[in-house]
Amino acid sequence: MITFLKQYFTDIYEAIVSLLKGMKLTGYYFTHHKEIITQEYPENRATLNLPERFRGEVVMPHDENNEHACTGCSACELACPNGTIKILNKFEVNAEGKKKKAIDTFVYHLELCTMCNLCIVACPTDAIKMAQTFEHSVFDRSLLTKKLNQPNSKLREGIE
Amino acid sequence: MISLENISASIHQLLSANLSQTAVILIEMSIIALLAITLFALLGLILVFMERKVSAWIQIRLGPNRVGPKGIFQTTADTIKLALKEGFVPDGADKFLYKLAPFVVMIIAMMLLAPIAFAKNFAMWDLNIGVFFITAISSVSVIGILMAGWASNNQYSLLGAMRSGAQIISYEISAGMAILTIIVLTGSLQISEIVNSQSNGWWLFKGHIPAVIAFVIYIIAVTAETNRAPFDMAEAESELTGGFHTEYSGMRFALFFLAEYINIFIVCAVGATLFLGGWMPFHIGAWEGFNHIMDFIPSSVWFLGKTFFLIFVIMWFRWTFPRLRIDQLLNLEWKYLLPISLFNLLFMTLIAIKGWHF
Amino acid sequence: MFEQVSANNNGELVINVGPQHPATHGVLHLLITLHGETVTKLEPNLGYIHRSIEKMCESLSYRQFIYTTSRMDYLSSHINNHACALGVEKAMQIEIPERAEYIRVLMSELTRLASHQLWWGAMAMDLGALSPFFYAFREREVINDIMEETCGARLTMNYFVPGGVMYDIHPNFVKRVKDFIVLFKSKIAEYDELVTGNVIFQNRMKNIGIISKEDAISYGCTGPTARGSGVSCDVRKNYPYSIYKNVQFDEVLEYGCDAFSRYQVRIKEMYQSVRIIEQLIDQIPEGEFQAKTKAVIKLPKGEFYTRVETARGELGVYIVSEGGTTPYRIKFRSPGFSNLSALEHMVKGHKIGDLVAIMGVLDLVIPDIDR
Amino acid sequence: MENEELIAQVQTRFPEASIVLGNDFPEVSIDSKQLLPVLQTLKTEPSLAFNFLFCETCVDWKTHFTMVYHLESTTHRHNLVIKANLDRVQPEIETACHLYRAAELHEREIFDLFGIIFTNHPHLRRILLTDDWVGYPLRKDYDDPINMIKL
Amino acid sequence: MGSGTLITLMLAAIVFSAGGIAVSKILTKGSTNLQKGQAYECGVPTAGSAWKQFNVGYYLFALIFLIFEVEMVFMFPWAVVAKKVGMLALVEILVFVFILFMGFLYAHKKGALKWM
Amino acid sequence: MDVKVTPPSEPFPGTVHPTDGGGILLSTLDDVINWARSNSLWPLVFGTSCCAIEMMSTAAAKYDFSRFGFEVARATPRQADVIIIAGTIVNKMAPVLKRLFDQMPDPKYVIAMGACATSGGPFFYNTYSVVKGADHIIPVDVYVAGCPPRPEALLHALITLQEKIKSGATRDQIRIEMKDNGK
Repeated sequence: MITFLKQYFTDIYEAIVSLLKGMKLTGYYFTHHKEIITQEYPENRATLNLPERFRGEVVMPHDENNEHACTGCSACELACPNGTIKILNKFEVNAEGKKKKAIDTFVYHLELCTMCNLCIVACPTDAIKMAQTFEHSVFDRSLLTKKLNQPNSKLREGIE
Repeated sequence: MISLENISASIHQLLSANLSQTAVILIEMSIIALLAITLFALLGLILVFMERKVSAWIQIRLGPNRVGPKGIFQTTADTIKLALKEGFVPDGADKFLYKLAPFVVMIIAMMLLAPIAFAKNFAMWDLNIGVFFITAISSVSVIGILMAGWASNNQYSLLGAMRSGAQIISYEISAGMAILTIIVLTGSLQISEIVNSQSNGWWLFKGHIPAVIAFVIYIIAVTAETNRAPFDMAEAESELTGGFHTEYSGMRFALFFLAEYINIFIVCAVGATLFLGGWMPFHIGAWEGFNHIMDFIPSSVWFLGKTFFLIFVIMWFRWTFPRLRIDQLLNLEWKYLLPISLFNLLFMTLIAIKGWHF
Repeated sequence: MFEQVSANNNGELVINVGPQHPATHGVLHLLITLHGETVTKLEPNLGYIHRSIEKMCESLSYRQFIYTTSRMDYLSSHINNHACALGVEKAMQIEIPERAEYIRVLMSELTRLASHQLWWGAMAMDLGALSPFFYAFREREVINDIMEETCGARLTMNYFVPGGVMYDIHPNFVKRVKDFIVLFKSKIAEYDELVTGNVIFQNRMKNIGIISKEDAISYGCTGPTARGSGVSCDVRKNYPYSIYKNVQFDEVLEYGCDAFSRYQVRIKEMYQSVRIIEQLIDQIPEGEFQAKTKAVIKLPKGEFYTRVETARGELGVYIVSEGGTTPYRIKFRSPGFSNLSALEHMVKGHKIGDLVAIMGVLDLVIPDIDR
Repeated sequence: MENEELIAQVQTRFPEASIVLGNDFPEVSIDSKQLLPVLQTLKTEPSLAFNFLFCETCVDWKTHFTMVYHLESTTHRHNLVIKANLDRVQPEIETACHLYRAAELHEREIFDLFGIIFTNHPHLRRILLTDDWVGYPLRKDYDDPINMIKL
Repeated sequence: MGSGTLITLMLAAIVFSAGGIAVSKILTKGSTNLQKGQAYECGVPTAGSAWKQFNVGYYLFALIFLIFEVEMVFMFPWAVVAKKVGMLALVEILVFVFILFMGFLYAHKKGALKWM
Repeated sequence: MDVKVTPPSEPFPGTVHPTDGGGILLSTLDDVINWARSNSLWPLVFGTSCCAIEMMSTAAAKYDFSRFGFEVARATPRQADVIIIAGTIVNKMAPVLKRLFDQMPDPKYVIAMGACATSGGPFFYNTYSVVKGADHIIPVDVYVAGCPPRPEALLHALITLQEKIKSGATRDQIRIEMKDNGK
């Protein structure tokens, strides 16, 4: 009987101690507001810096002359695992009168894209890269299908 | 000095001077009804907001802060949203009971407000068996929960209702025992008298160890009785999805939600009254100056302060502990709380009779 | 769909747990029969996230198929990618630069830590304690930031490629990992304070979900689930791959056979992961991060089986090649699938609350099970 | 036990089986009717003690199916692959789930995706796909023009 | 005032709840579909109704604790006068609690306090 | 192929209307209602795969969507306002999702999170069991791309949804408006 009672009260004591330990920890966080790690997203938009390797969406950089580096070789289209990229080519006649394949439309399905980076790796001319944008919310998913080459853009000189 | 007591007395005088007795009673009743509804809504808003902020700070985050300054209109938005959400009755449900259940829970919660002394000499109805009234009426709320769970015709609801039935009934006992230990000391069931008996010190301090034990048991038991984590068997989100109110939506769900928080307020108010001296200010023996300063703080502030402290403790429990299993919960009751509270009561009786308390 | 379930009259309830249930961590569907509140029968029903990855992989090239495996067991995406990359490399007999090996193991162990932290938080949440979830995510976010800086993504990295890794580690990587280790060591004591030592938690975890050593082997359990029953099954120890044979670490074994042992295995594994990271972080050799490979990978004809240790157990990748650019058949032996089969054995005779606790400690990732 | 030794020992026990050393494990090809006795021997024989079925799958070779069982011994740490060819028209094989409990779910999955009948299986039903699904998707001749968009 | 307060509060509760529900009825428009009214059980159709015989153990449990509850009610009047009556009250309650405790032990031994 | 292009740098939705206490000053009842609804979106606990982890990250302390009054995640659709479809929807899951959506009381909103829920994403081609976009089953209000989207992207989607609710526009109205703007 004595041992039973002893056990009984030791159990209670240990239980209460273990519970108080937990309460001490949560109580500590309750009273120490400097531990709060929340980043307030829409308010911190100006200061939000994402790592430069973050893969947000595929973009095609254009320089000030509205020129890009995409030759329309379709390497990215082949590398893409799930058909995110479609390249529509056209034939341009260049100065020497030769017909040359050039890009007409670089279709990019952002709604399909999984940001796996395989197209960027595959691109021989570094014409596309990953941008750090992430605010892709839309009301209609057709808006997520994008044309990456800007209107009337041209292939930069010296890129084959 | 302006106090709730003076205001109510002057209103009464003003009315009785000009009107007949029936009219006075009618007007006073409608004032009470209005006050009760306002208090009810206000308490709900404040407590829900408090819960969200407490949880946020414990969980190292900010909590609601975008709706209104510092987020104080967050719960208002929630209430309006819930009120304007479609409330519908499942096809398979027992329509009458399903609709009745939130009313039962609400009526119980509202009636429990009656005997509570919010300030010095200020209670809606200071009846002479106040504590007994609270014990008796609060057990009825389990019927509302059982009704809701059964009428929903949903197996999760049914399980939740069964659990909460067993849980509330059993924890009622130890809560009652804890209350009894104080009744033995005061020799009265009237709330005003219980508070008055603590004018020279709170029972928590005057009643030696048994009072402290009773206080701890009371807090544990009422946490269970109000279905709060770690005893939230009836809802048990990760087990029973929503427990007894799985099928409730819109305003009816809001009523359950509100009643839950009002119940917390009530049990904490009773705890504060019994153990922490209700609206009595905090006094330390012979420190006259200190005691005088304490007297300056209005009695309602004292009462609300103590109550909200207890509410905070219960919230603290919730955000710290994992949930018990249903059989462990009942084990805790009949293996630990019930025997201890029984012996504690006997011990306290001995102390009271011998006059060993302060 | 199920064997005939009759609404019998002996007070038994037949309840669906899942597919949308907070405790199933996704879309697992369990049909449980309750007597009172005791589970007498449990039947898993899978396929609510069966995405036919195996069929899909048959039409993807060897470079492409790796990324789908990140979506299988997304909590150990690096380790999944590692298994596939290893399989391709073994078949092609590519020598991987040592730097890449170091980076891979470091990343794998960081992933394991992140996965175990998420498990810890989610399990506590299943048991009704909500705050541990937030504390666990605080540390996990630090790992996520490190990953994001180097790999460019937070969850589904696609960083391991056949022949090495996609790009070199970020210059800050070593420093940030070291900082993280310091932080983590100071915080893991909180885990014990808040959960492990808690009397409610211990009572809920001990003596439930018991599975003996023999049963665990027979059910094909691996990972912490089996190691909690004393089965030595750590692939990193038994069949060391990459540079695990050069690293000092212990295989954590517990002999309690119950849910609490499995819990302890996972907690102790976190310490072992930290130990591995500490050994490697200062010794990343200089050199290439990727071996030269052909643009188009063609595997020789044959069958290749690769096994790695993910956070949940043994992942096997069985590649059948016909010599083409795409695999002829791929089978993923996922750890969760076998661990799930032992669930009924563990749960029978326990309460609903125990079911939730046992599932929490099994750490099921449903897309990993359904594939 | 080293692979050569293992092969020799298995060969003496099952003279009719053909054993080759594959890329990873020794591979034993047996007749599908012999599966259960072979597994029984492999599991109970103390020097072999293959008590852990870590992977079970099927490969559709267009002309026939091949069931593949990956076995491991947790005491001796050696591995073995059992292969059994099945007829494509009426694929049937004895279940292994009474020897290895792990096989139960694996076999249900194989039934679901390949349509192989496991005799004596306690509840052979679809597990991943809905009950009204037509066809067995991992077969090579499976075609679903509605759900499957070919790239 | 007296019991009138109680009736007032009851009415207040009814007005409050009914008012809320009425407002939501007036201001919201719902939609109907075939599945909306069915019982929610994790998103799959339920296996039968919840209204069937369930375990008698639940009732047993409730009954036993109900008995305790009634006993506790008997103790309230005693508690009020305990201090005045003195030692006799202690002896009386000892007897009372002893019998209660015996009953409790009996119920425990019979396994009535075991949750199903 | 008809290719649509998003106009560059649309105004950020979160900054269009100041949210601070605007509700009490609004004049019409509709505005109050929309204000309340937009600020009290209780999500249904619904996640099928990877995106669910990012959803949990959004709930966790660092991103903390409770700032928007979003944290009251309900396990039952009866009390939820918004489903965040976090993860792939397969054919077997489709009736379940439909049922969950049907069982939600009005008003109800849907956010399709990630590539899988938007369009099938990585499992668009060569799979026999994946639904190619959750909008084949239930109407979706806001799509957010990414695999999985960052927590900030989910918050952005949430703010976008709030803007939509505040404007009171229906899906059809938005579609017409977009057509008018030539988008």
